Amino acid sequence: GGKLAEYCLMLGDDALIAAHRLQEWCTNAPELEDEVAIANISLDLLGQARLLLARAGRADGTGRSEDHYAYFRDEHEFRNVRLVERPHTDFADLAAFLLLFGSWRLALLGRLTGARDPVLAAIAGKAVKELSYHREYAAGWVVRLGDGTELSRRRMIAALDRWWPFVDELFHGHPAEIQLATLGVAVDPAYLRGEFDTVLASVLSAGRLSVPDGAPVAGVAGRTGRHGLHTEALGGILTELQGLARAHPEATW
Amino acid sequence: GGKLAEYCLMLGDDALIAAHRLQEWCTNAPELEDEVAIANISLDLLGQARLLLARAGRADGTGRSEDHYAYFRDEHEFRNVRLVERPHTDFADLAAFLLLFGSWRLALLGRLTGARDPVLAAIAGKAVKELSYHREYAAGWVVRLGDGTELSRRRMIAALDRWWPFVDELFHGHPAEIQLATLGVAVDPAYLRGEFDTVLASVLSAGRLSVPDGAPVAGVAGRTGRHGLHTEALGGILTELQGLARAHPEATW
Amino acid sequence: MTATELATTELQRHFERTIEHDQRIEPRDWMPEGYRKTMIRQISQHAHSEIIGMQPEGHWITRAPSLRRKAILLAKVQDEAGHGLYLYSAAETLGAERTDLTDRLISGAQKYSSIFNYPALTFADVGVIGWLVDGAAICNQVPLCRSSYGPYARAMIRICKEESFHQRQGFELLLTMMRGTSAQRDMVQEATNRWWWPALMMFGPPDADSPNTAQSMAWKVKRHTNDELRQRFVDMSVPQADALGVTLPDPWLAWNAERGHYDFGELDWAEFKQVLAGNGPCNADRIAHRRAARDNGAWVREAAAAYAAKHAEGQGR
Amino acid sequence: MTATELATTELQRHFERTIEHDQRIEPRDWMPEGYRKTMIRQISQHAHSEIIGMQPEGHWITRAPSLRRKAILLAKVQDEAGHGLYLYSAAETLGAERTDLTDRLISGAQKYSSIFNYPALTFADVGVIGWLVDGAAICNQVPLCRSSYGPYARAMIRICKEESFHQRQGFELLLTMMRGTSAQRDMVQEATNRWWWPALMMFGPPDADSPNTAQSMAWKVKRHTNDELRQRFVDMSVPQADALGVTLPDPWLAWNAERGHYDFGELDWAEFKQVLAGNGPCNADRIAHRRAARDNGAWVREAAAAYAAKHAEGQGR
Repeated sequence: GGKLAEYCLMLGDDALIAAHRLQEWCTNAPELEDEVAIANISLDLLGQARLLLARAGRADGTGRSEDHYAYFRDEHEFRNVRLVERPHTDFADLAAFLLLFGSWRLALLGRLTGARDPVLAAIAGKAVKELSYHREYAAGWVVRLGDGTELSRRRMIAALDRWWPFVDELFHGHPAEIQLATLGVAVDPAYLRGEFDTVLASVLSAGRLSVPDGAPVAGVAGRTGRHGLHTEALGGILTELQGLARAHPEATW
Repeated sequence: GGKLAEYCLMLGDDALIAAHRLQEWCTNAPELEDEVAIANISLDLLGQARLLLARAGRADGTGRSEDHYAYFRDEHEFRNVRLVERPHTDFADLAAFLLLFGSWRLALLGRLTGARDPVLAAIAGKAVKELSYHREYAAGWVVRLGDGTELSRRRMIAALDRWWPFVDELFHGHPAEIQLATLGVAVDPAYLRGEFDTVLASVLSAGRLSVPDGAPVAGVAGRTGRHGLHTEALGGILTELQGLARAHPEATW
Repeated sequence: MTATELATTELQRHFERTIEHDQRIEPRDWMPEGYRKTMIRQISQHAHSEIIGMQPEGHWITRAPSLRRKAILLAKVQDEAGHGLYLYSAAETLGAERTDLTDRLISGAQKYSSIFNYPALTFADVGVIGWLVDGAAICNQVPLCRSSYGPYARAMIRICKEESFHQRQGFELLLTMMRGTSAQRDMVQEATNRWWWPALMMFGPPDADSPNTAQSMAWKVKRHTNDELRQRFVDMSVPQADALGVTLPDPWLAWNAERGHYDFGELDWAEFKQVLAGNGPCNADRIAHRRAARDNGAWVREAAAAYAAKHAEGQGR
Repeated sequence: MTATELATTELQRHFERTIEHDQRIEPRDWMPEGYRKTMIRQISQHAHSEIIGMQPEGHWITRAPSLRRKAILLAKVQDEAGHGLYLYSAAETLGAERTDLTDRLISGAQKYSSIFNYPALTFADVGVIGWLVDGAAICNQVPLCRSSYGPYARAMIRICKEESFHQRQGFELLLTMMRGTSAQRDMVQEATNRWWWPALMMFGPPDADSPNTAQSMAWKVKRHTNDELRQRFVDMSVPQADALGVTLPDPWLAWNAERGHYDFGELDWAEFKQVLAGNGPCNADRIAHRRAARDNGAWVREAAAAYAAKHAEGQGR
């Protein structure tokens, strides 16, 4: 029903917006191998987003298309966590983002493979393989940058510090999520924290890095990304993502 | 008639797009005094653009508004020279741009004050005072950066080199311009080169700088900005400029 | 009592008399160190607020949906830079330096108005910032036109005049949007929902938790308590919301005939403290942006200084 | 004749026989220095073209108007990075180094296909690049699958297969757009007008001005002359344009029954020379973008090297 659709939008928007930020790296990566890897990760996430948004249109009975959700919703209708919309300042930011996001999403979708909605379970099953690779790729760079040169180490630490305030939000379920979780349809993200912390601690220690300790960033009247309350960065993404499609609402591409 | 409207769009688009690039400096200038000055220059140019676009709508008899032209034309319908759409890499770029653009436009509008269209002449009369200030502000910075530190000098030279290939285009009139010029309605920009070169030589020598000597950048099959053939940079500007207005075509603001 | 102590007492008495008679302290006048420090803090935090306050609106300039609104917004943000300039100058009359104050802003040693740590997410936010945020600022600032410190009081007179103009422009944008499409009306309501409570927080903590108020009122650098000003703002805003046709997001909001004021709900002081502690939705972004502007401009300022030095010495060329 | 000279003559004869029998030269084989240099130049300029060719399309990925088109375009640009990788590897079998080749690209010592110095201005350009630019590339490249240099020939087989796929995708996008709104049709026509002549220039100067062709054909690293390939491309494209419903911007274009080919107008060789000389519409931008990527990535590559060195030595941790 409507709650399942809402949940698909949450997971779909996370993937869609994260994929967009990765697309910004296209032609800007430090090596061709990374060019290929980042495009690959972005394609995986874009694929997940398309399946999830399409599922939302079937679950809520409207039959709306993936493109309807991606191109014709306004900012406050997007349900992604704020983490995915933050800009990437440098390559250390990218690596840190992928490690944090990938570890969290892998834990989440790993549990969703056993969810009661067979479509969601199948999407999760496919995604888990992809996310394992994303996490591995990210971990490799976090370790190399953390334990590379003095400069790379400084940048890696700064990157982790920049992302950290947005990590807490990943584990605070929206009421719709938590309710669906009690029915076995969704995962309450609060339960993912243990796995996440374990993975993170192990990767960071391999890179001689510490877990950051900055405070979480507040929402507005308790509302954060899952409630449609975003950072100013999302507006820039949507302007770019939606501009052409909205300029030609009657077109087919 | 149509030709006059076309000409107003050319001069109006130059101002509109130049103003946009200056707006990007907002909250990013090196000092508050420059913050105020750049906003002021952008406001002046925006004001010129509004008058010129509105004049286009009356001249072509359609009565279309300034906003129609600014927000609902596609990229190839914009008639600005390519110079104004190029991104500003750093503050030296801004100073160089303002000097080149301001000197050219001042020479152009200075002659237009005697044009046969009284509206255009009046717009030019007002603009000339503004542009004198823009040119003066720019010249001050070009000289200070050119004759400041080693670093500022290097950046100033690099900035002039980056802009230079787009300067030649400023003096190649579009057939519509040249035809109107023979009627005393427009100015053939070829005649501005002498004044432009004199001003530039004097400012650059005060900053111990040389006139760059890079070759002009080609068009596509001879078409350049005045023919609606732009660089890839204009697409990014229009996405940002027009996105919101196009998302709400029925709205009034 | 030594001669110096005697002189100081005399000066102190003169200072107090000046305040008492509602006359103004000028830069050349003797003033207690506490007063000087308080004024530097107040003025520079006000200056910082103007500068940081450019950011939430500033990033809508390039996206404004009509050229008229673009020009209005650009002029407004320019005014804010101008306000920052006067205010830093006023602080400099007390011996502070602008670059030093900027460094303190960036290091977090000095604060700015908490409101600017909230995001401006739609173009309706531009209107609501004008209506509610500038409205609240005016409530706070009108009494400061009678501040006991002369340069600040004079700056405030000019600033308040411009702020009122901005507030009317913001309100007018919202009126236009409310008469537009339903999507526009929704946008205004949604922005109002987000900004209402943070605007009320602009008046600071409740009087009971505001330890500096008494001294500031004695020095006549503050003329009303936080709660008084907050009430005044609520009373002013409710009929404006009605005129616009938006609902203020407070189920407790109701006219209290007995008090002759509107009652209103409890503010989320936990959120307020979070924002003050640097963990609001945009604190880190605002400071990072300001830091980048300072750092990216350093070579330009150095070049200007080098040029000036060279030409002062008659060298160069 | 010394013994070394004798051996070289022997090797030279073996090399020539291999070429003659349409067998392949492999990295371990002896080859004349001229052949090695020519192959390094040809392969690395091809690699550069793939990498620079990512830019005009790449900046449309974030703006693609449907998620399906976004995925297709992202995958295509990724393939181009992959092609760059194989080709640099093929050049490395001849003793070249990737970082050195990149530096030559950025310094202008080595070229890339002139076509990528034209701007991609609308989303229709993505389709037209697939249809015409990839189409022309395939005409150029299919014969290279029989290049005498083994690693290059094998890379080309894989690349050509993927390019054909891209070409069909580009054509399919254009077909969809031509069946869409009139604004979309205009966009396709306008993009076709811009890309047609530059696509014809991809085959290089007229045979009369192509001094290296004879040696390259003798070495079987080139199999057809520029004008032969250009004619083949025109003959192939005209019916495709008809199928799409777009007009090719050449008034001289007409079927010549006598020749069994399409006649076509004169190319603007002055523009071609401008672009080759570095003054095309996007030359400076393309190189500046590639330089920025190289420079911004330097610290990352250094960190990876430092990490590898540390851990190879058993140090660190």
